[in-house]
Amino acid sequence: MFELDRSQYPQKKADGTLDIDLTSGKYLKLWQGPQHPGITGNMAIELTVCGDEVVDATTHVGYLHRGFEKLMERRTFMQCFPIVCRICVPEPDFNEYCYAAAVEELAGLEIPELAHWIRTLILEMGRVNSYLMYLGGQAGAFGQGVIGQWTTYVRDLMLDRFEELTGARIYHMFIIPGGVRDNLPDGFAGRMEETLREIESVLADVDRVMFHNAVFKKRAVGVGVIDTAWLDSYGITGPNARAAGVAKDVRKDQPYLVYPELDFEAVTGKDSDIYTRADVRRRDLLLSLDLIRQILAKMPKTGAVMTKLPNVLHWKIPRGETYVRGECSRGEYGYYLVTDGSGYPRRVNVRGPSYTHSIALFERMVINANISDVAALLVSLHTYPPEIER
Amino acid sequence: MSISDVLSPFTAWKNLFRDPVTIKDPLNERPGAARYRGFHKNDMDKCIGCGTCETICQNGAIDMLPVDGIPAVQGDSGLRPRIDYGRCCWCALCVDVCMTGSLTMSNEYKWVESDPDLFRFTPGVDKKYWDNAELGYQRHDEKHLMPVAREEMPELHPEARLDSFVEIVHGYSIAQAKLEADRCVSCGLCIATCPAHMAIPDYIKAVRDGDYERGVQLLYATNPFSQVCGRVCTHRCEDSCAARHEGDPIAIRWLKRHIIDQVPQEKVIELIGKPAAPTGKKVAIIGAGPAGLTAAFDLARLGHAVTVYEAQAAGGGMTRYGIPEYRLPYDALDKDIAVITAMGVEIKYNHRVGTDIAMQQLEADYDAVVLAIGLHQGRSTRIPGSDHPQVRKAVDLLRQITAGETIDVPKSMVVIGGGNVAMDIARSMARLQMQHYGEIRVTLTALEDKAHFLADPVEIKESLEEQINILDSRGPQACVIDDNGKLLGLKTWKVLSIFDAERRFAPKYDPTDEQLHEGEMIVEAIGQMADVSLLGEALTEKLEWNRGRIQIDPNGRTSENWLWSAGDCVKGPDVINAVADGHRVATSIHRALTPQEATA
Amino acid sequence: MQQLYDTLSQRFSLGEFTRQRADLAFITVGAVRLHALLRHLRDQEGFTHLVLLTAVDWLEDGQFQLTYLLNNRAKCQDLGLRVMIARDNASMESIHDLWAAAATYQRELREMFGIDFPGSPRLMDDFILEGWNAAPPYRRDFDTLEYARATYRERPGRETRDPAAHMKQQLYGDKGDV
Amino acid sequence: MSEASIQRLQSKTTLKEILEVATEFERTARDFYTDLTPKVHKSIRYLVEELAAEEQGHYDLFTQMAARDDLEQQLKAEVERPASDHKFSDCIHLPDLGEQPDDQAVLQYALRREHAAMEQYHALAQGTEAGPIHDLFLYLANEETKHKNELEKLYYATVHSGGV
Amino acid sequence: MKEELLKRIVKTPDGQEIEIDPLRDYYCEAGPTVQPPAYTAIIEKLFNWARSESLWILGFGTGCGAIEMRPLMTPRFDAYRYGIQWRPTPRQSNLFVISGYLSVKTLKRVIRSYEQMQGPKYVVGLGSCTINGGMYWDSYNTIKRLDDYLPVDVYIAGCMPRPEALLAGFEELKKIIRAGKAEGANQYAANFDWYKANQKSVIHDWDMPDYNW
Repeated sequence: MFELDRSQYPQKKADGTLDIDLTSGKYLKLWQGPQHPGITGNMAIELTVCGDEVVDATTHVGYLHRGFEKLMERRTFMQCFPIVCRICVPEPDFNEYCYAAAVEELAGLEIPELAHWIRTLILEMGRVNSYLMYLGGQAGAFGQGVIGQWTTYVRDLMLDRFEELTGARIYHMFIIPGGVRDNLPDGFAGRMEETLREIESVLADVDRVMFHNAVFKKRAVGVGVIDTAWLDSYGITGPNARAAGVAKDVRKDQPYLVYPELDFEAVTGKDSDIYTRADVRRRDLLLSLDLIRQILAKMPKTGAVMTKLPNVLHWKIPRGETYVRGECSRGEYGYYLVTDGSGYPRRVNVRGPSYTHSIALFERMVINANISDVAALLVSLHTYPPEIER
Repeated sequence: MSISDVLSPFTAWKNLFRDPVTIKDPLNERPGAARYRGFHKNDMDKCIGCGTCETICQNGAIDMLPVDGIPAVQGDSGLRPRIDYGRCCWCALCVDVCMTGSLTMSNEYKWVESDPDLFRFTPGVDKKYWDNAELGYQRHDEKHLMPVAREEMPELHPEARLDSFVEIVHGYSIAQAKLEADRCVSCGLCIATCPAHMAIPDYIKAVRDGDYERGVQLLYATNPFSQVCGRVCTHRCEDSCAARHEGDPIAIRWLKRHIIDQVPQEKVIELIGKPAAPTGKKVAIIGAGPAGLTAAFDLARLGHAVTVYEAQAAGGGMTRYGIPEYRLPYDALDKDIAVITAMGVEIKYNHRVGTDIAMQQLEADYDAVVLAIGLHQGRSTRIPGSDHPQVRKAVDLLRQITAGETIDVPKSMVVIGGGNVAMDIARSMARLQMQHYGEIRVTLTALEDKAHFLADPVEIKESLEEQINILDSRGPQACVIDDNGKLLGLKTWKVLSIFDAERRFAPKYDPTDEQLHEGEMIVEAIGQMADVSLLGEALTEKLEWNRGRIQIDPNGRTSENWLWSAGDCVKGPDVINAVADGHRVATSIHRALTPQEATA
Repeated sequence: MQQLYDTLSQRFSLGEFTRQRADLAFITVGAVRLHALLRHLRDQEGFTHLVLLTAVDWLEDGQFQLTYLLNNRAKCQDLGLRVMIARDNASMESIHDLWAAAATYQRELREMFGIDFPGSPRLMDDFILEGWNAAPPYRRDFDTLEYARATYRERPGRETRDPAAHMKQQLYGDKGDV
Repeated sequence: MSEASIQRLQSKTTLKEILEVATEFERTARDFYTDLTPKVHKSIRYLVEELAAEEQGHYDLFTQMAARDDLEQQLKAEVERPASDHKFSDCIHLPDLGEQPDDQAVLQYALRREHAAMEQYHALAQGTEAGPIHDLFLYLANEETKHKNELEKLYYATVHSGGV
Repeated sequence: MKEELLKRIVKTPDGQEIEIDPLRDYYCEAGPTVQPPAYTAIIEKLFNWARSESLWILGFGTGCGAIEMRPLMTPRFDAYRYGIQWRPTPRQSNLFVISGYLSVKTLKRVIRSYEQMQGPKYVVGLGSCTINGGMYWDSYNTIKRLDDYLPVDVYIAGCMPRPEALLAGFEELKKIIRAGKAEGANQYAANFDWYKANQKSVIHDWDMPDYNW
């Protein structure tokens, strides 16, 4: 249903520009964003369309660029801790984890076991939130506003759990180099269980109203197929890859934190279309709910949550470099950290999965799509602009 | 796709029968969670204005500013943090790093203004509606962003030091010193407390950086007695240390010693550099103690010809003749003095002014004279029997020990006094007893109760380790002598209270609680005074006096314009104070000796 | 990983080997044969996934370090290749023909570090920045605070005091200097 | 006040006579200190001078008091003898001041004197009915107490200065 | 300047060739003007009441704070009951919520969107970043003071402010509007040159007309 063959369409020249005459009257330039309801976050796509069919697309990013990687070079290792979470708004905790883990690795710090558990818990809670947002967005891209109303509500319940645990709703700033800031509050597991049940009940509704919905199926099945041959070329990871049948999940393959002690399998799909990707995420979300239960059941209840830190005001880390990754809701999230023996990072590079997904991959797969599917396609890749440009 | 896919979405209609999830009054119904990181609070009673919050704030959101009604005092800069909510990100690192725990966060989060300039406030000073909020972010107990415990100093074991005058404290290794220096937050509150205003945070940074040569330069910029002060300074700076509020203060004294331990003496002399070109002016200094020699060092560096007259056979004053070797080895002291003499200072030992050379002679021969004679005369309690020959004064005994004179070591003895000098003599005599008899029988009695001893707590701890029998709250009544004129011991009464209701010293005794502390010797270590007999009658009459001491102006100059006085004899006993005083008179003398146009 | 290094060093001249973790190592390689090495790693050694491509500015050495981080999806191993190139007129062979996604990384490096990758698609187009007219911002010699102060206005009314200096002024500043 | 003076005071029964003796005490004390001044080292002359001034002040008070006719009735009242406490100055033994007394000796003497005076005035205040005389003795007792406290502090600071 | 903004000859579908100058031909050149209040106070009061009860927010998530808009607009916080709703286009909006930091690139779009909104229009600044640069105070790519570039009616402290804080901010804005003090659009018109100069001092590739309504 979706043509992959571009031979009959305009070709790109070696320099990447399109070999067409825009003044021929046959083509139209169409911008979506940055101020546009059909765009995910503050970014823009510049479409060249022929009729209602896209012949070329360029992703424009940088609207959210704050220069984190530069700013971190003039902040001490501890001062970087509060700013990293701002790199990805909907799922900030991966930044905190990857940064902390990279610093701990290069500084040679061992963190207490309880902190490992709490970190894992937070990352899974964040994943739940991220997927809930995605589901609302994916349905919304097809005009199904009600799903977003439901998922935003239950996401807010999870934010309440975040707030009582970390002291903030959005930017938790809880996974600190050296551990986490505190243990769980009293009665947390019980309240979490209620929240999980509420989410499950909403997900059951979502399943009926979104996934078993003729309209959604019509629009999503067979649309936006990612060819498995692209996986490496475009650096595709996470649910986008797993929906293509590739059982790659960092949590399983290169386990970190306490994932080796949890019982789960990577969620995969077969058809690699919008529907499958949505379904993989829905099932991955259910997995996260299960993992949260496992964590709360298995984790130690007491113990230290922070290791002893040197004086952070003049904390120096010997020269070295490392890369720390984790499986976030959108794929592989990683921090490349280089230290030079001073009190400041020499270089931090943040590898967000949206970087490849929303630029190279999106520009490739949107070709031949209908204008009306563009928003859904973009949402189906589950990208967050701030992690692209940082 | 099936017919169920068409029908299934209609199940959403069941929500028609659900209660809405909407929060009725979101503005009032939703307080922040117990841990919520809301708006800041600051406990004015706890805050010491160290500015560590400002240092850690990665947003540059915090300014340290003076506040009406909060003056700068020792250990509190008087500044308070003002937070710019046009910068803050509510990360609470400022709360985590706060040295006193004064800064916290409430769980309030609503603040709306039309004027953006209003978002700057000083928590705890500018009244806000959340000041009394009970909930909000607190630092987790175990989470300090720096180590709170002091790096332990390796020391001679008590068993090993009972009969030995070997220095107790070994000094930090480089690794230990780095760890200890790492704890410093460089707030600089200590500088004001140090009488010499040494650049403490800077030299601690030099330890962190391993840059000991810079460290030595920093030390010598304000203090030529680093070996001495690195060992026996009263280190009141550590009482002002921000780290003491939630842990141990930084071991400032030990770090100073560590720096000077790392650099060989020749290097030290090289680092200080050569003195200025000779000015042709001559200065005489009476007394080669810390005050005199500091003044001598400064003046020599400025190019003046300095001669120091010292009655004893070696320099250092009370630091040599008062402080036992196990606290301050003589070779450490010699190193400090050698650096000073390397600057061209001439010290005439065994020259007692007033005996070997008259004051008038000095006045005639020199452009300026500094009187830095210290407090070398011991005070007596003057209780009955205190004139017995076996009732001795601590300073005299200590001087004899240093000079290597033979002392008739008593098998048992009693010390009167609760200060460091009392501890010094008790511990020195205990060592001699151990050497001579293999057992220690020293009793120390003091008016004060243990909590109010004037001695350093470490001294008390170590004395107890060294088997000194310390009896507190005992008021001496008489030295008991038998009919044959033999000293039996000291009779004391119990001190009931030491201060009156107005916290004034006014001890009350209980005469029914009387004890006799047996001792062949009694040593009085209650206080010292200056021996000003060297001045002669004429000069004594000429000089202005102020409540028992020679009157000096703020720069140490006496009423006679050729004579300055410095150190313990005018300021009371304290090494670092003496050093500070030495600098002060040196500056004053230099200004007096230098033609006005040159200083302008 | 050591084994891999030994195998590779038979075919390529390799520099320093750093084993960071059991599943992560870095190897310094020369710029000239990098492309061939990457192709070999991708096609023969199973390092099919380009995790990231970024640069580190070693200003004091006059060099940029390019880091190519590859992942072997089957063996779950990561290999970072460090390539040192001269900082002046920095230029490097493009690898967009090996990984299409590399073009995006190379656009970013061109914009943020000023490193040229001749032949890389849309290299000169604005990527993240727009209308940028100063030095490439990720270079170490670009001072972001200075630039921000010169370009944007801060809200006035801020001032601060150093505790030690304030105490000196309040408690002992003038004494001894009378 | 010496032991002899206290006995003199005890033997009197009317306030008027007591007041006369007290005036005499203050005068002799003042003279004692004034005579002492040139004998002591210059450095501690301030101490002796201050003590003399203190006594002079009290002497002046008594002299004024005795000159007032409105006190006649009260001055005829009888008084009791005071009890002793165990304050610091009890334990400072009276020294032989000798030819050139030092600061410690002067302080010890002064403390002893102030203490005795304080006790005496306290007792006198207790023994008199409310009125100007009562107030005077209270005032004096208070003065001597304050002075004694100051002297004790000074004594501690001077003699026990070697604490460090 | 981008190619499509340059003056050029284009061929119309019927084969005619015409010259176009996009920046002149596609936009109106007239600048903004100060709108006086209604002719009687009572009518102006009524207008202000109506305006305050229909705050229509432009759906442009310029920064972090946008993430709290969704909870606000969904059942739990349900801002609709306060007369507050999202609109997808500037033409239908009268409230611009600047949700935190603004990169220079976004500032350009923000100015365009703001100028396209119908007056009277209001601006709410969310969080530290709009007040004094926030945690990006030393970033080369974000503006530090929103009020240099747009007239701001209300600031809400926080990083980021919670939905409840936003609601409190909107309530405050309503009060200001009802009091007739929300004069941002007129302020913008009155000080147009000042705002324009500030905007152009940071937007280096100014490739749009000075006023984009």
